Amino acid sequence: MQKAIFLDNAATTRTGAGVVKAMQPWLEQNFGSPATLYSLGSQAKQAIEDARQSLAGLIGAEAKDIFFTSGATESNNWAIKGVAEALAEKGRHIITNQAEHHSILMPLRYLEKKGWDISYLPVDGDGLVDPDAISAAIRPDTVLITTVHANHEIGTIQPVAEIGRIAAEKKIAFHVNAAQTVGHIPVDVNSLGAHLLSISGHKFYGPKGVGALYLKRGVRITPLFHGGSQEKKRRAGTHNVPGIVGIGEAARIARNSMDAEIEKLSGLRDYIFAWVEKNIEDIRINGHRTRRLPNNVNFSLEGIEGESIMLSLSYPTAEGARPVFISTGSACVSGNLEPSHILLALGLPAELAHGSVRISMAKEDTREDIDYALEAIAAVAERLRNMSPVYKRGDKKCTAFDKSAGCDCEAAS
Amino acid sequence: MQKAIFLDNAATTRTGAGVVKAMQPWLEQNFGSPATLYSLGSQAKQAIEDARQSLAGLIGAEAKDIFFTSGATESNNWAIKGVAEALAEKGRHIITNQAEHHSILMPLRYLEKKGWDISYLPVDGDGLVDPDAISAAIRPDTVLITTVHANHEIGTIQPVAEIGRIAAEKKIAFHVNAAQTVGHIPVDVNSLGAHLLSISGHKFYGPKGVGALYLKRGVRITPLFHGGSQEKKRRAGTHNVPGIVGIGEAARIARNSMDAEIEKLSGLRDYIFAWVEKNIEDIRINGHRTRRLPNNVNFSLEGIEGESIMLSLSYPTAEGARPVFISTGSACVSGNLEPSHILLALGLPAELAHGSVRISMAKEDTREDIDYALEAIAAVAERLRNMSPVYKRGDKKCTAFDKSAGCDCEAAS
Amino acid sequence: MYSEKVMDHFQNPRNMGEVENPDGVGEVGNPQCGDVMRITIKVDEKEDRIEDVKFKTLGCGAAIATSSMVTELAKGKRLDEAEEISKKVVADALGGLPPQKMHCSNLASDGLKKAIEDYRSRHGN
Amino acid sequence: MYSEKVMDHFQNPRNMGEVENPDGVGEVGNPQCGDVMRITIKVDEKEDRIEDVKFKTLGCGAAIATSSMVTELAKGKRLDEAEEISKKVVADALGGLPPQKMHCSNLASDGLKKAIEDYRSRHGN
Ligand SMILES: Cc1ncc(COP(=O)(O)O)c(C=O)c1O
Ligand SMILES: Cc1ncc(COP(=O)(O)O)c(C=O)c1O
Repeated sequence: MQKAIFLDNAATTRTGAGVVKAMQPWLEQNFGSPATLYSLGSQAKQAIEDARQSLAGLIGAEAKDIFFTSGATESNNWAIKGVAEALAEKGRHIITNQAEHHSILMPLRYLEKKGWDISYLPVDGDGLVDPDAISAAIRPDTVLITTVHANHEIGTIQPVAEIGRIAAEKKIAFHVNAAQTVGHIPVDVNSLGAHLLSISGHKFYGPKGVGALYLKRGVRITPLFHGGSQEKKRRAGTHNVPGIVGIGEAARIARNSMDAEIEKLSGLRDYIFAWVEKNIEDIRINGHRTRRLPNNVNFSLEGIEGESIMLSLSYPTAEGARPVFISTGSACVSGNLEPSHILLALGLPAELAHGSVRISMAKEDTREDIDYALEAIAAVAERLRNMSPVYKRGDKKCTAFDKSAGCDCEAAS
Repeated sequence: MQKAIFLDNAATTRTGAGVVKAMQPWLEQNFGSPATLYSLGSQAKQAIEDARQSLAGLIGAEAKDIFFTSGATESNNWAIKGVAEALAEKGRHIITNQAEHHSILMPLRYLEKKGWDISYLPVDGDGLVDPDAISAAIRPDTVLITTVHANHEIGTIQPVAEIGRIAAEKKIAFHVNAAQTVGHIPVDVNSLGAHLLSISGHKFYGPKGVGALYLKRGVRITPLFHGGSQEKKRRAGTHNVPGIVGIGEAARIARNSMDAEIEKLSGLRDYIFAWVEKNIEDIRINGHRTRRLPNNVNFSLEGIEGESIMLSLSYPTAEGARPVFISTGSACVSGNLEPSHILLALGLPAELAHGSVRISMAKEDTREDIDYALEAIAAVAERLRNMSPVYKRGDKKCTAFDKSAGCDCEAAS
Repeated sequence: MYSEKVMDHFQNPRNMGEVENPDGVGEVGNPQCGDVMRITIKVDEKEDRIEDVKFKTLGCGAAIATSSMVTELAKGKRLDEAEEISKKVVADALGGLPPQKMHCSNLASDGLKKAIEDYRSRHGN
Repeated sequence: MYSEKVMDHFQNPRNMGEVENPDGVGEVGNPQCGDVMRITIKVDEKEDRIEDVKFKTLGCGAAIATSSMVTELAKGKRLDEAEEISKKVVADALGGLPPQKMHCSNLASDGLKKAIEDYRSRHGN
C-alpha cells in the first residue's frame, strides 16, 4: 500500500519519535513505582516531577497544580463531577454550551439526572459562545462554568479569557477543556482565568492513556479515584510512568516547536480553504474563519454523505493511489444515530452535517501531501455527487448561511 | 552500581520484553484511534479486540464482558461507586473487610460519608475473611460484597469461591479485586462466582496505566467515565492502544508461563520462609502459611523498623554490594502516619507492623539472587538490632502469636 | 468493519446511474437521515421481467453497496421474484452487514419494491 | 527523598552505642510509633562539658541520621551550649529533612536534653 496521508490529528496524533524514545527506558529498565524509597522508585519519582514541571511550564502553571490522569475524558469527568460534588451544598447549577465534547456533555447529563440544573447555552453560526449570555445565565446557585478552549470538530476558539473574567468577578469555578489547544497554541492558565484545565497527551504528539488536570490552588474538588496516596491523595493509582514521561517530553517539544507549527499550519489551513472554495462547488465552511485552530479545516459538501467520502478516501481504488484519512460529522460514524451535535448546534441542517469533512493537520504535513489530499477529495466529491440522487450542481442551498435566518433547505430542494 | 535485586513485584513488575515489543508498533506507526473507519483505525480496533480476547481467556470470561480501564484503582472505584449508584434504590449496604487495599477502602469511606452503610468485617490472624461472617452480615439492603482475591501485602488468598456462592444464593452483586492474582495464579470468574473483577496490567509484567474490569452480563453499573461511545458506552475515552495491546500480550504470556511460575515461586517462597526461620531470630511470619500467593513472603523483625531495613538494603555501603529492593508496612513509607492497616487488622502490635518486610518475587528470579538477598537481610537485621535500644535477643515477644489472645508486648518489653 | 464484498460493491458499484425513460421509479430515504436511494427500472412487459435496473444513492458505504447489490440481484428477474429480495437477502449476498447498518442503511430492497409498484400502478396492474 | 548528608549519617552513623557508666541517660519515643532513641553521655564535671556521647536508635532513616548528627554536634560542647541544639539545628546540619520527617523522626535533640537533665538531677544542679 502507498504511504497514507493522515489528516485526522484532531482525533489523535502520532506519538513523536522523541517521545517514544523518552518513554522507552521507563517501560522495561526503570520500571519501579515512584511510591517507593529505593533508587528504582526515586528515579521514577524524579522523572514524574520533571514531567510535571515541563507540562506546567507549557501552560504557565505551577508544577504542584498539575495532576496526572489517564486522559482528557478522565480530567473532564473529574473536573465536572468533582466540583459539582464538592460544592453541592453551595448550589447545583452549572453553565456550559451545546457545542461541547461528549466528555463534557455526558457527565453533565448524568448530573442533570441526579438533580443538578445545567444551562446548555446556544452557540452562534460559527460555534462561538457569547460571554454576555454566560453572564446572563449566572444565578446565585451557579457553581461551575465549563467551556472548551477550541472545538475539536470545527476548530473555533472560544473567548475563554473573557469568560474567565466573568467567572472571577462572580467567584465561580471555571473549567476549561483544553484538550485541543495545549501543545498547539499558547495556553496560559492565568490569562485564561482557568481554575481547572483538562489536558490530553495523545492530542499533541504524546502517548495515549495519559492526560492531566490543572487544579488551581484552593479549588474544591472531590477525587474521582479514591485509594492510595499518589498525587497528594487527589488521584489514586500507580503512576503510568512511561506515559507521564511521554507527556512531559511532548510538552517540552511543543514549547520549542509551537510557533513554527502555528505559522505553518495556519498557512496550510488558509490555503486549503481557498483551494476548496475555488475548486469544489456547493460547499459550506464550518466554524469561525479566523478564530480557529491552525490545524483545523471543516466544510460540508452538499448532496453527499461523509462516511462514503471518508471510505472512498481511505480505500482508494486507483493503482498506486495513496489513502487519505479524514473524519466526518456524519451519523454513520458517530456511534450514535445522530449527526454531529456540534454541527447541528451551529444551525446546520442534518444533511449538511452528514456531508461534513474535517481535515486536521499535523506539524510534519507537507504542502505536497495536502495538495494530493485535496485532489483526492475533489475527485471523490465529483464521483459521489454523480452517484447522488439529490445533488443538483449550483444549488448552493446553504452556502450563504446565516444561523439566525436559518437555512431553508426544504424549500430550496 | 551493581545489578539490583528487585523483590518488590507486588508493587509493580518489570514490563516484559515481549510485552514492550508487542506495544512498540502501536506507539509510533499504528497510532490511529480505533474509533475510526479507515485502515489505521480498524487495525487498532482489531488489536484491541485481540487483547480483549486474550485477557478474557486468562480469566475464563467472554471477551464482550471485559472493559479496559487505566488500572485496578480505576476498576475498583468504578466497581464500587458504579454498583452503589446503580443500585442505590435497592439498598445502601456494602460488605467488605478491614484488610482490603486502599483503592477499595477509600471509595467505601467516600460512600459512607454519603450515607451508605459499610460493614468492615474483621479478618483472622492470618488475614482470612470468614465466609460465615459474611453470611451473617447480609441484610435485606445489602447490594454488594467486595473481597480481594489475594492480599497484596501478606499474600493470603481469600475463600473467594465460597463467598461467591453465598453472594449467588442471596442474589447480591459480588466484586473481586484480583489485581494480585490475575496472571499469577488461576482465576476463573465463573468458579469464583464473580460478577465484577478488577485487573491491573503492571502487576503481571504488563504496562502501567492499563487495567480492566470484568462485568458479567446483566450487572447494573453506572459509568465512572461518561463521554464518547467507546467500550459500549460504559467507559469513555480514547483507547490506550499500546497499553491495551500490552496487557493482552501479558495475558497471553501468563497463560503459557503460569504453571511453571507457580511451581518455581512457591518453591522459592517456602525456601525463604525456612531460611529466615532458621537464620534470623525473633521474627513473625505474616499471612497464611499455605493459602498464599506463590510470590509473596512477609515477616516482621522484632526491635527494628522497616524503613531503615529497606534503606539499608537498597543503598548498601560495602564495596561491590548489590542493592536489594523490598517493601515494608512501616508508617514511614506508607504516606500516612499509621503502619500498614493490613498488619494491624491481623492483630499485630504497631511495633511489629513497623518492623515488617515484604519480599515479592518475579518469575525470572533465581535462587542465587534470593540467597544473596537473604544474607543481606540477615546482615542488616543484625546491624540494626545492634543499634536498637529496645531489642533484646530471644525476647520472642510475639512469635507465638494468637490473634484472639492478642500479643501482650507492653508486658513483655 | 465492512466485509470485502461490501467494500467491492462500494468501490465498484454495479449499475450506477438512471435508466433512460424508466418504466418504474422508486425513491426511499431522507437526506436528513443521510440516506436516499433512487432506483429506476426498465421492464420487459411480455416476460414481466426486469430488463434493466440502475441506482443513484446518497449515503454511507452500506447504503451504496446494498444499492449496487440489489440491482445485481434484480437484473433479469421476474417482477414477483424481484419483490422477494428482502433486506436480509441483500445483506447475506454481501457477506453480512454490521448490525447498526442492517436497517438504517439497507433500504435498497424497499426502493426496488417501490419501483416495481410504480411500474405496476402506471401499467394498471 | 533524603539528602546525601542524611544518607551518609544513616549509612555510617557516628557514635553509635552506649557510653560506659554514663553520667546521664535520655530516652525518647515509643516503639508503637516506630521511633525510640536512647542517648548516653559522659560529662567532664569540671568543665561542665560533654566528654562523650553515644546513641542507640530504633527508627527510620531520619531517626538514625538525626541521632548520629546530634551526637556529633554535642560532643565537646558545654552543657548549656548542647541544650541549645534544636530540631532545626539538627535538620539544618543534615542539609534538611523531608517535611513529614521534620517532627516525627527528629527526636534526638529531645533525647540529648533529657540526658543532660538526667545528669543534672543526678548531680544535684
Ligand atoms: C475537545 C476534546 N475533549 C476531550 C477529549 C477526550 O480526550 P481523551 O481522548 O484524552 O479522553 C477529546 C478527544 O477525544 C477532545 O477533542
Ligand atoms: C490488591 C491491589 N488492589 C489494587 C491495586 C491498585 O492497582 P493499580 O496500581 O493498577 O491502580 C493494587 C496495587 O497497587 C493492589 O495490590
